[in-house]
Amino acid sequence: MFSLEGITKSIDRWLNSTFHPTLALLLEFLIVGLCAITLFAVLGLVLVLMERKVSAYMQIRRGPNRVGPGGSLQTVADTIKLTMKEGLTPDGADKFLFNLAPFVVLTVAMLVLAPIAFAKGFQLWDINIGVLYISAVSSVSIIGILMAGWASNNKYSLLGAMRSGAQIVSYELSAGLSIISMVVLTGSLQISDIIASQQNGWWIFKGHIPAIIAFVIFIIAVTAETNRAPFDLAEAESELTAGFHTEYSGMKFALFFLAEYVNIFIVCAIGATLFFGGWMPLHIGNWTGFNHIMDYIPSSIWFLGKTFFLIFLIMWFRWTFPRLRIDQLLNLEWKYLFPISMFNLLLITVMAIMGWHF
Amino acid sequence: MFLKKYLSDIFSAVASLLKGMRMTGYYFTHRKEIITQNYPDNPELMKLPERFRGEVVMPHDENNEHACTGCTACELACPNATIKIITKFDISPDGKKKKALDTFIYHLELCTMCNLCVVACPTDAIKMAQNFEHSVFDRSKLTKKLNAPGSKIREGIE
Amino acid sequence: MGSSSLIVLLIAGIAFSAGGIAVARIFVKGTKNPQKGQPYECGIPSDGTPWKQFNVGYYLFALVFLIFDVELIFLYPWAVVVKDLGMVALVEIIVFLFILFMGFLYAHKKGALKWV
Amino acid sequence: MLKILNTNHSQLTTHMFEEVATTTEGDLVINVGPQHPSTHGVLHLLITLSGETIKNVEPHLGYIHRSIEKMCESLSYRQFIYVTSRMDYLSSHINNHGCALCVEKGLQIEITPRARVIRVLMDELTRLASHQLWWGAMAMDVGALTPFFHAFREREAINDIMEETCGARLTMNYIVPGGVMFDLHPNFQNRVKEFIRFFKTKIDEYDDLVTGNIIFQSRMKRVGYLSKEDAISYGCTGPTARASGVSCDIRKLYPYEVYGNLKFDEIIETGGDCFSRYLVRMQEMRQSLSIIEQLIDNIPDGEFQTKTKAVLKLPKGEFYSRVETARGEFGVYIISEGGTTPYRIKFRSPGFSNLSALNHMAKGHKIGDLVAIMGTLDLVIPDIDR
Amino acid sequence: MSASSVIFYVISGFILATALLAVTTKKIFRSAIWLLFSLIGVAGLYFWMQMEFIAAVQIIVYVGGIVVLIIFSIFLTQQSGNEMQKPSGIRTIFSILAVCIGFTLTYLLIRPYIFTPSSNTPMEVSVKNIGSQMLSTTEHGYVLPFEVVSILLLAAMIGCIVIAMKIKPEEK
Amino acid sequence: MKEENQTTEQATPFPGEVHPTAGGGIVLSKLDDVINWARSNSLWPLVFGTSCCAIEMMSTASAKYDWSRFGFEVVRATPRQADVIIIAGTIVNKMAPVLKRLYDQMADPKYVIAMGACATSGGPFFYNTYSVVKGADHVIPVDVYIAGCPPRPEALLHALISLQEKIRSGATREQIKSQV
Amino acid sequence: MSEIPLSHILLVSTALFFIGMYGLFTRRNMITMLMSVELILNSVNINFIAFNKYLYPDKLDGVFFTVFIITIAAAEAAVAIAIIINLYRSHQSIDVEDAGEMKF
Ligand code: SF4
Ligand code: SF4
Ligand code: SF4
Repeated sequence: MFSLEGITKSIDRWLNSTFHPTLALLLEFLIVGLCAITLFAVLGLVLVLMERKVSAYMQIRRGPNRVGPGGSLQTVADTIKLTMKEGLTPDGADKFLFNLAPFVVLTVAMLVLAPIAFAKGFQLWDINIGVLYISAVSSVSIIGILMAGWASNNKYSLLGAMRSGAQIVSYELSAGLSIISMVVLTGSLQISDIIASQQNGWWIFKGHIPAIIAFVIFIIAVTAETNRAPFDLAEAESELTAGFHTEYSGMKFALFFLAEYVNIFIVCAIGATLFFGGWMPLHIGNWTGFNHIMDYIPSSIWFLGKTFFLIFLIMWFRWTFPRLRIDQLLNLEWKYLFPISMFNLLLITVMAIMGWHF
Repeated sequence: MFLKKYLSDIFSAVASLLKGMRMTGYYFTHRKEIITQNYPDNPELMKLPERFRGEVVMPHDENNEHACTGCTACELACPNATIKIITKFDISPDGKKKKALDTFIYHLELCTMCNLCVVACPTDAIKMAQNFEHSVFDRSKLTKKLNAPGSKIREGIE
Repeated sequence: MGSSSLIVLLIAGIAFSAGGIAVARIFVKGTKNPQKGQPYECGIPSDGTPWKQFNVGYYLFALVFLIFDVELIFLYPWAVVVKDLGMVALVEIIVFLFILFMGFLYAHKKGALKWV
Repeated sequence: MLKILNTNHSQLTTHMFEEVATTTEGDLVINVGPQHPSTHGVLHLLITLSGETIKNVEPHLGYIHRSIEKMCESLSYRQFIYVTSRMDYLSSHINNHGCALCVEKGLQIEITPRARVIRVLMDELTRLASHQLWWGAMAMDVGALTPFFHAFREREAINDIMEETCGARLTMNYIVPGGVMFDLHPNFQNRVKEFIRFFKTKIDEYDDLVTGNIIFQSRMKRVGYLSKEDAISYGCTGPTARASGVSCDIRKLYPYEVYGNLKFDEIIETGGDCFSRYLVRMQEMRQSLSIIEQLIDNIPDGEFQTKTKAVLKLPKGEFYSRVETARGEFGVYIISEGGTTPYRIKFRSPGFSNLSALNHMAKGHKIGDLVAIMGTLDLVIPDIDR
Repeated sequence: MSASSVIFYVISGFILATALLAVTTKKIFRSAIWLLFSLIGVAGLYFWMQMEFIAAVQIIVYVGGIVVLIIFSIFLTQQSGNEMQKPSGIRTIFSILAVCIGFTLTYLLIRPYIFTPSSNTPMEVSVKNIGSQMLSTTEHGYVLPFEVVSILLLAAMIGCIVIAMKIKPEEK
Repeated sequence: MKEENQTTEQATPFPGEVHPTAGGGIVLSKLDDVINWARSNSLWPLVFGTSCCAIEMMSTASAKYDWSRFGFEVVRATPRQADVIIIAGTIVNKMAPVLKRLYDQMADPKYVIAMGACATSGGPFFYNTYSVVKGADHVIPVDVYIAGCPPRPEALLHALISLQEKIRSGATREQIKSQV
Repeated sequence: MSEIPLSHILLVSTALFFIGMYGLFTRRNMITMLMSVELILNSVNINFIAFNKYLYPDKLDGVFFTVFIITIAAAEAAVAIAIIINLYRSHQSIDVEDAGEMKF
């Protein structure tokens, strides 16, 4: 059976047997780095294409279909074009910070990849504070956005950056609270433990209604945190032209764009891990036969399937809803999401202590 | 009371959002609703109505004859001087001088397809054609001469 | 592969962005003109700089957020052990959250969470 | 009388002083437009912001001033009509209609019943198309992108019908003094009926997708309030005024063509906010549908054009006519010296007055609201600049 | 020198360099960004010491909270594009002197002291341990501070709101 | 009133003029092909509609014509990220500097399509008006002209396809004009 | 990490402390002074963690102290910024020299 774990193991073994240990380690690093970069690029390409196709079908049109078979090369063309486009820096900008901002945003997105379990045994670093690490590191990207907005020396950028600052900051709370309420159930922050705790069923099923509430709040909050519509105030087209990246062009803009999509992937991966069991196949209690059949589907497929389902959900939101206004957005968080998620946390705690979940 | 309103607010809000999502979800799953025409790919599907006004043409028959007398009625009718008619004097066989069309200059880049010239023409010498693929790289290519080289007026048209 | 993956990913991230930008730098020759470097503002010359004092309506949210953010970091260790400790932890956290919720209500009452 | 004038005047001046914004430290002056996705063309707004709150909006015009009024002075009475399609291009047909009415008034010609019905039918189709586009663009302004495409699907259906009969999709130039340019296409009746059937199902989808949406409603409600008095004093017309409770439908008040014999309602809402304006337009679509339904089976036979002279000459005098476009009252005022071209033409365009209320409405709101308000005003800038 | 110590020196250098930039840069926004990097560097140092929890807390609170708040307040109170006025020369000199003397003194104090690394079996710094000790009511438990912190936070929040909203009504 | 012919022949280069050549001779021609292919298939237009033609441009974006099939649907509101300006509508004297500025602010490579009679030559406003620019190419260099008032959405698609071909061939603006 | 002696870490934290002090001395702007204070607090945190790690690895008290210091730093920053903003509103300046009389 196809398994990523086996492949990594065999590569590791081969490297260690052929080379000097230090060299082998370095080579391993190199391979990991290259893989991460490739993953990034591929994710960007696939997600952008997916977004365009999804939007097209919802809008009763066809979407890209002329570049490559079925339009599959559309995003490749876009990427090459963006790379080959002049990346300008406005004269009045704070040049250093202006050019630093895309680095920050992209590097942060890259760092968050570390603890994500892509498949059984395929994880870069099973850090013991897993989800906390992710919510910590991803909060750095807001600084990149503020930096970009301020350094551009453009009023639209500044407004967009400020909006996105307030927004990301606020929604971190309810995202954090819904993560915590799942942690109450799992009893661990470590990604592998979280997945292992869903051996006999995913939390969204095991956790009754509170888990579903937590999931809804989570998905709303991460939509807001990734600056996606209906919370895309930071780049609200019809208000602020392009928001904080108004002045960015070419590759620098592409990096923002890419980071946005990778961030979506990451938050959806976290959602899939917390609520849908990551790479864990669909197991129901002790129906061993059924569970066995499910095990035949490779774990990476499970993981990607769940993640892409969540991504699709977020895209669905985007192509359906109007955008909120900034005060409504903050209202939603402070009046509804935050108190509800606090209350929900207590509910889940009681449930966990009483052992009312399956 | 407050709680009840709070909760019912949330439920009605979520319900309205789900309604919208059902709509887009319906279109997402029903490919037959797609109405895209695929313009350059299947030209046979593209039927333009016969009245569509794409450009002014001067029909010529198989003898390379047109019906324009050079009366300049169209030139006068045109609101933005798209048409310039240059006339000449033909010597008819019986020796009489007769005004005739020399060149019918048509500035496609100025034309607004308003149909006034066609209405004004007493002899129906010009009509609107359906061709719309007018993109060019050089704007001077849009200035056209409508009467074919060597063409002359059809017999019997006054 | 442990914590060294952080370093690898850090370098990969920087290399990726730097590589992309460098390619554009090297191969693409843009033209220069005096208007290109000016800020874009819908095609009208920008008047004044955005780098001046600016009324941020959101800073109160940020203040309140900071407090709750700190609260969150106490919740993480709590959440991990709550199942083992049982009722004690529940009581403790109810007290904790209750006190903070008071603050939240106060902020609400004072209108700090309203848009200014 | 004098007293009333005086008080009014003083009110006006204090009002005007209020309008003058005081820019203080911490305010940001931003240009929105002329090239901006939400200005629907080339409106230039100079916005003074305090944080995100709008302190003042100053519209700057002239970015699409094409001097159409001046141009009309050198065009003949037949020719000038077509230029007016380029003013409010979304209701180009109704514009042409207004001009033709004015010319016919001057010429004192009666047009045939068939032509009247055809004109009204086309007017209402245009109004539908215009409102559909407004609906899509409005939804796009507040951030929902899908409605735009759904609106254009229906609009394309209307465009196809138009194209079949008039020969063009947007700037039809179908009305000529004395009637219409061509007779109806034989397919016209069937296709319109089919369209009505199709659109009736779709307009309910509009409600599902946008009207009922909680986000949309909260973006619209209590935003951009315009009181009845203000609507009158700013000279607003059309859906903008009707949403504030002003009855101003020219079709009802000064019926032209066959509107007097038709059964339809003037939609009046009293909310005065963006959502009322939205609702007025949504209901107007249904009203237009009912007008079309009433007429489509009762198109009288006969000539579609009265014979007119080849060169039209209006007698010396002044002529005014008005029609109800999708945006409000459109007036045409012609001064003739008796020649073949007008001496002076003045258009009263609905957009101009509606735009003047923008500052009043937008003050104190957020940028996002400004976009929503402009969306519900349904501005067409060339109509304002001319 | 092993890779680990190289990393330590790199991180330390990064922290000190960015901290130095943070206190000397003329543009206040840049100064905040340098501070941010310095704080991230400290978080990196915690990672290096395998105190992942503390590192994450550092990032969440400092980077996600305090620096953002500082940036907001910069926008609110500064002409963020202007350069800050330079401190007077004498002041700079005296500050440098004072700082150098202070540093040397402390250095001299630290240097002779010999730290004996403990040989006790180390306790794993996992969140679980932290949590159970934090919530335990025994002698080494931190449940009292834990509850007191909530009161502190409450006080801070009320304080903030009272202070920050004080002038609001007059302004309008 | 015949000056429009002289100005089109005018050879003075515009300050922002670009030649869509990639690599500047460093890269191999094969790579050049790839780059031109990418550029041609990823033309992101700038939101620039001034009047009636803009409605037809919107129609082109709409479901029936759907320019996303070619990858044009990523309409950018800021010139920094756009590749092509579709001048949809009349350019009047007051708008001309704005158009120039927007064009100048675009990142290279950049292309221009003049849509409709107005942008091509002033169209209905060629005579009798005092305020209309007689063709956008008096302000910025134009690559493709579309006649029509307004052109059908298909006509705009046709123009975009022509522009794609032009970019793919890698020829400069002058070369294309002198060919054909 | 074992080959780095504890004194090196202490050195780093001392240096950080004095950099913060330098900022505190030279800056006249309240926000920058607040930033310097944050640096100082951080240097303290480093010490706590290092001591905990090197000298008392069987205990967690250093960790707790750090967490509480971070908490207090956050509360302090929030209050300080509220004060700064308030001060700015009344004085239009946040220079410490201008804020001599803090009588509220
Ligand atoms: S269609 Fe109109 S603009 Fe074109 S040539 Fe005829 S009259 Fe002139
Ligand atoms: S085309 Fe018709 S109107 Fe024009 S000159 Fe010829 S005959 Fe006369
Ligand atoms: S070409 Fe015609 S449709 Fe286009 S902008 Fe000009 S007048 Fe309007």
